[in-house]
Amino acid sequence: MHWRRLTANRLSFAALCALLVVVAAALLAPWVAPYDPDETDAAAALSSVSLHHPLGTDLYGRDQLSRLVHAARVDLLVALSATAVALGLGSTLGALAGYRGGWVDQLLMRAVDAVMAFPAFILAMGVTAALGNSTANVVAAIAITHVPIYTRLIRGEMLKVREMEYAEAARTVGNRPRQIVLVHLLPNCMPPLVVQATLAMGFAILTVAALSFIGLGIQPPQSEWGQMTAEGAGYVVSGEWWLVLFPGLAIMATVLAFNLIGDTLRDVLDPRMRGVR
Amino acid sequence: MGFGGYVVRRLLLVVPTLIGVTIISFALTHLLPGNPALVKAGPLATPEVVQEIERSMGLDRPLPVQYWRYVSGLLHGDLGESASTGRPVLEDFRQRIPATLELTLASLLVAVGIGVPLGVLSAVHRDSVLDHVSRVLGVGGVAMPSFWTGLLLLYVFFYLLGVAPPPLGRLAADVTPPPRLTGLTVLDAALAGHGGALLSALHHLMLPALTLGFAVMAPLTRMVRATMLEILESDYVKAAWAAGLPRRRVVYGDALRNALIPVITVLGVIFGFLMAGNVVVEMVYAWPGLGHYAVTALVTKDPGPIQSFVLFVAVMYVFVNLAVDLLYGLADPRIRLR
Amino acid sequence: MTALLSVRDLSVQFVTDDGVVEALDTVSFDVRAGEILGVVGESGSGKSVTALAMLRLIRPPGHIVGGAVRFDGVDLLTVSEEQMRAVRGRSISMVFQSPRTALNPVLTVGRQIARLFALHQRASAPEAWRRALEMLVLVGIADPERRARQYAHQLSGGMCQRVMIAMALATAPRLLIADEPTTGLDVSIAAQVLELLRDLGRRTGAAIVLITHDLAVVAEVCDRVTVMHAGQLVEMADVRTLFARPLHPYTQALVRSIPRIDQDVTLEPIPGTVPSMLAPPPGCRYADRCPRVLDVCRRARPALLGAGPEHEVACYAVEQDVGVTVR
Amino acid sequence: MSIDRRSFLKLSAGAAALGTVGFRPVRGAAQDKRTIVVAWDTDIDTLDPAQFKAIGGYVTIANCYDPPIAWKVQPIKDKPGFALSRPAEWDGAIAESWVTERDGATIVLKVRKGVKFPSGRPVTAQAIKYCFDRGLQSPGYMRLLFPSLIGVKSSDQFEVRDEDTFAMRMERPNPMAMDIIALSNNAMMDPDEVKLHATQADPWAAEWLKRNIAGIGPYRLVKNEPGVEIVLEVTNGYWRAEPYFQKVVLKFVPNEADRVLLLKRKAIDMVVGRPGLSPKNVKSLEGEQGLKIFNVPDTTCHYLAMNGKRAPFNDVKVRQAINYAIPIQAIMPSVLFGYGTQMKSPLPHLTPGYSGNLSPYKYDIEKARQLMKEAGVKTPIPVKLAVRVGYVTHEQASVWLQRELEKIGFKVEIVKETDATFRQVAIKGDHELSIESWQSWVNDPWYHLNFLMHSRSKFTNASFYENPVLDKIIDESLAETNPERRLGSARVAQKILIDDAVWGFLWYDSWTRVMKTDITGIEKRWDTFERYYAAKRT
Repeated sequence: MHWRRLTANRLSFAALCALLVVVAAALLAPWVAPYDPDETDAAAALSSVSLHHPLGTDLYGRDQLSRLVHAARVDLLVALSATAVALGLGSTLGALAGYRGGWVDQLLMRAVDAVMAFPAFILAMGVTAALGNSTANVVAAIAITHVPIYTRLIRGEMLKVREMEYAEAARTVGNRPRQIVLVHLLPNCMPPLVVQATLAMGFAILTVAALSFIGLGIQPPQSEWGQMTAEGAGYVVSGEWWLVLFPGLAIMATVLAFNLIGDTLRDVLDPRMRGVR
Repeated sequence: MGFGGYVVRRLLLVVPTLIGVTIISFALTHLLPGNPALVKAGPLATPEVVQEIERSMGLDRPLPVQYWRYVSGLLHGDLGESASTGRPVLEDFRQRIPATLELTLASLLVAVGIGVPLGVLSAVHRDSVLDHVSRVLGVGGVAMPSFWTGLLLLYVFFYLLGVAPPPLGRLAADVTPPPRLTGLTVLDAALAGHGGALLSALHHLMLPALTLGFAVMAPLTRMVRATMLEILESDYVKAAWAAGLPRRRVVYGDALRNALIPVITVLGVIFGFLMAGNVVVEMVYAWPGLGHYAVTALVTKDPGPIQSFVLFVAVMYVFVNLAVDLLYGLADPRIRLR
Repeated sequence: MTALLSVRDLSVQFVTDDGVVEALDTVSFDVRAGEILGVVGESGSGKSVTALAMLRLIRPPGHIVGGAVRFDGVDLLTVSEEQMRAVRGRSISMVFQSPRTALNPVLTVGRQIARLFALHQRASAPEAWRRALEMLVLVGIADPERRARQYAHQLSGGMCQRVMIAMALATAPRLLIADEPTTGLDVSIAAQVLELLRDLGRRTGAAIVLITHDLAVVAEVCDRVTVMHAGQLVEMADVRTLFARPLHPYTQALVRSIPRIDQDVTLEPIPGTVPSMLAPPPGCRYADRCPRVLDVCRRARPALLGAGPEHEVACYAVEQDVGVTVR
Repeated sequence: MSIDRRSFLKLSAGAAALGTVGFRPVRGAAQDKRTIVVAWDTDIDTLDPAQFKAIGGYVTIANCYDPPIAWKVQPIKDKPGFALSRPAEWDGAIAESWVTERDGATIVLKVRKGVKFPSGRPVTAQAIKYCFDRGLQSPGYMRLLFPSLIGVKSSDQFEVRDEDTFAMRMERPNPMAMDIIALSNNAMMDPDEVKLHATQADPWAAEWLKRNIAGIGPYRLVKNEPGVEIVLEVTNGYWRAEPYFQKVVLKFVPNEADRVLLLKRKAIDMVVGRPGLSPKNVKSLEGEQGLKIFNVPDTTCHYLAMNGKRAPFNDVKVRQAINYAIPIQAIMPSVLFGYGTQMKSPLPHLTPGYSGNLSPYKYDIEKARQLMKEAGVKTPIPVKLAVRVGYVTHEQASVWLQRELEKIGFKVEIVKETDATFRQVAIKGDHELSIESWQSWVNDPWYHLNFLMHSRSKFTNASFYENPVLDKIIDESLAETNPERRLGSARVAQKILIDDAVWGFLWYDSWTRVMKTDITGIEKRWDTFERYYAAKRT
């Protein structure tokens, strides 16, 4: 029933298709891309959109379409792994805090407050600068800023669920704490988690783009949308509009898709909202 | 326990967070590769000179000692020195905070001025064209990297149409700045009655505030829409309507008043987005605020400004959230008169 | 005796993602001046929808798809919103089920009453405040000056309900609709509220439509009763007749399920649950649960026919054994 | 407070309108002609003449302090309104004239009559001595240059002969001496003014001089708001005629795209700084109506430093292979867009003694592979190529290099480092490959090679090249006064360095400034810092 609801709304259906296209492009990059993304060609440098190069070429004569497709892989990988790390770490911490309570809860919550005290991007900026901007560090930087969101979310759900009788009943039947958490509590926390993760994916891609703009993005030759947009932005003034337009659109479409799907998922999965439908 | 107790408790809670924040900001800059002493000494300095500077900066002492030196320095307003401007960081902050504050407030005004009505109207006219457009617009706003929107707006309004001013800071070159009272040029100009300066300040604020405001509008619009939807279904709205109050007064009076209260909470989150967006928007519009100052410090690995900027943002964020909680308490009688 | 308000073939539908919910199916009844009419049925039988429809408070995705609500000779379903506003809260007003959530949390109780006087009777602010305090006294709230300046969360459930009643009766309406006014309250407070309603009804001459699922409340307070099942009106009679000689199988089942102190009767729960009104089958919606179901019951909807003085019922089985007269 | 819908909409519409109202554009027309507005992306970090500093500091000093002697500039034939320094040509500044004794080992300066410091005190020989002493003793650049380059080790080599005669005694005659004296670091300060602010811990008032100017020059610093702008105004009572521009406004514009937009809209007169505009943007502004480009070759060398101390770069065959793999034919057009000259020798092509025909290297991937095979190095060789953040041309060149080096067996990772980190890692010798750049203020082959190729120059010999034969040639030639011998041995040194492939040859960039057509009188001196004294608006 959720599936139908998800596709019923025209907007979220379009978003779903957009996302599928991006994911497909990322997975099948080598076969979809017409050229080798790193193939330089001085003669074809900075040539505009043409049949030969549907999205034009950059300063080194590299085909933008191929780079865009390969970059999709990097961006999705970064977003996915950052969210996965944040989700994993955040949930375990949240579950621990929620379930254990007492000083463990207090300690974790104060740490979370401290990290949450920094606007996400500012912290990511600091961490990337400190650790250097290799791909792994960028993922770590984004993950760190997202951990608190999941920790609080899971802790909140955990406290709510723990109070419910059935958790009590499960405990009396003799299930071990970890077993209770996995079997009984986590499935219940699934809806908000999925919604939050989807929205976070979009946010992660934006953060990488912003980091690239201030020079802390992912290292060349790894092409990444944010970096391509940041570099392309400089060429708008000198007339090469295609260098910034297409990567910018790619970011916007993907982040838009993640946000819209996140929104619809929230409507679909969150019972409270369903009534209002 | 009353409202006073609530305030005191919230204040006490802030202390551990602030300590955590100083630890994180200290750790961050300590991890920075590159030796700040060398930056100070310059490329051709001999190793002895570098050591001498390291000792004077206390970089050779154990970490806890350095942390304590750093914190006690903070309490005395010693935020270290900036390598790029050669001035104490505190002086740079005092010069630049008003610029960032003015941009942040203007963007907040834009976000609230456009975001709230959009949220309300799309709730009232649920699933109408307006509802879908505002949703896509809001989500689109968040989805577009702000440097992209910034450059786009600049390219169109400044370069093509010539309607917007050149990205040269906060005032036109030929306008004498008003006497500096608050540091917020718009306010100072208004207070000093400088018509020309006020117009120029607003004109320069136009694009940056739009870019930043637009980027943070989505969470606000979505929150207002969700709350408004919920309230429109509530019993007291039905009761007010049943009691004969005109539909419009019910929606834009009773319902809206109640919907605006939770909006206050989202302002805390939005402040975070604004501080983050500041960095990028200031770069694009050459806005002499803290954002750009921090990025230059990051690029030149200058610990003083980075530590202070990250700390400043965190402290502001903590106090803004505190202010938001208190404001929320004041606005909602259910909390005020526990 | 002309009816104060007469509802004819009122039908309401809700358009949802999963299909059309037929919440009301051609409901007809009259409300006479000064009487207390009970509307009873299990939850989800459309009682509240009827109340809201009478005041035209149905909002999308709900729509009033048919019928008429005649008041003072005028069909309220066709008048303009302005005219409707002159009726709501002045001639017909409503009291809701959960008192605390039906009061605006950010306005003081006093102001919420006072503004009705300002709205409906152009009273000045001090005049409106004074009359609000009067109403608080009328509904039995002590120390009105202090209470008026307080907010809903500072009052008890019972007191909130009294404030609601004060608001409803502020402009001396001729009809008061009370949607489950006592459900949220504990027994002793509920009794006081019902007593207050009946007393104010008698004093102001206002007719009261009391919506409840509690037959005991109906027996004690109402003059006449209509029984609703799954959006259909199945039986209507004065209260004594209904309890003495219930004709419709559903009403009989309802009456049998009342715990009696004077007799030891075995309680029989009504089989099955209230059917979903999502694209319901034609005919009588009690068919699946009715012991006396006939083929015709499933095909067509039984009309509401007279089965005695002050007694109407919509049931083919009853038609056969009692020979009802067509009104 | 319940507001009905119409007023509510008005309120919100009002707020929105505030944001997008189309004010009458406040054009720059109101700017008066005698003010020049330029844009760059640097702040003043320090104004102490002796210290190393950012471009912002150097340019401000160059316009606010007069040195004893300045580089003479000659108008350029085919570029009306522009002027350029020629090797070994100087003008008098604070010193009216100069003579040499002991055939060049001593330089005597005659102080110009009637020149006064802003405080009104006259400029005397004692003042000149104080400034040179300060340069020699306070921590900074001159403390290194005086002893290592022209053999001035103690302050008593600076003599005050009388009120207005100052002499500098060197151990041996040195052709670089005059250029050293002309450096903007030797800014003439008012000693009494400086002593006012000296303290026990800071004898040379370094702290005060960081933010203040104590000398005499065509302009004085009236406003320094980091991140906003620097404003210079003309000094009254200057010993030369008043400059055309009464006011110089140096606007801080961090984003290069903005600087291009400002030029296109003529909102500013010129873009300056290092590099101010990347070649790509300069190219896109060619032929732009209302703008003109002043482009003249410069002596800044951009090269691929190969760390001779680390395998496999200690093998000359590998270094030669890399030189054959450099895609210079692609880099020149698509990175420099013609605003630069291909590098054919470690010496800049404008430096006396340059020989451009010694280098055999050109793009020949097969020869490169052949050399790599001869070197017998096991491939793939993982290597890091370090590049500095903000050096647009270096970042772009590194991508081209990466592509080609991977064809001859390297696995290249491009590492972007900030200035500070880059310099620190380089000095520690941890760079394998890095794109370096160097600008010799003194346009002399041996000044250049001493810093870049001599084994003792730990900090600036980026390839850690150690060749005792070359060291000896440099040491001998540093003080060589006979021009033929001096330039002859330069050819020998270049031959050694080219055959040893110490550098991966890239390019010498050119000094380019884009400005409005009505700006003229722009001069380019050896230190590349703009002096606005001679600039005019026609």
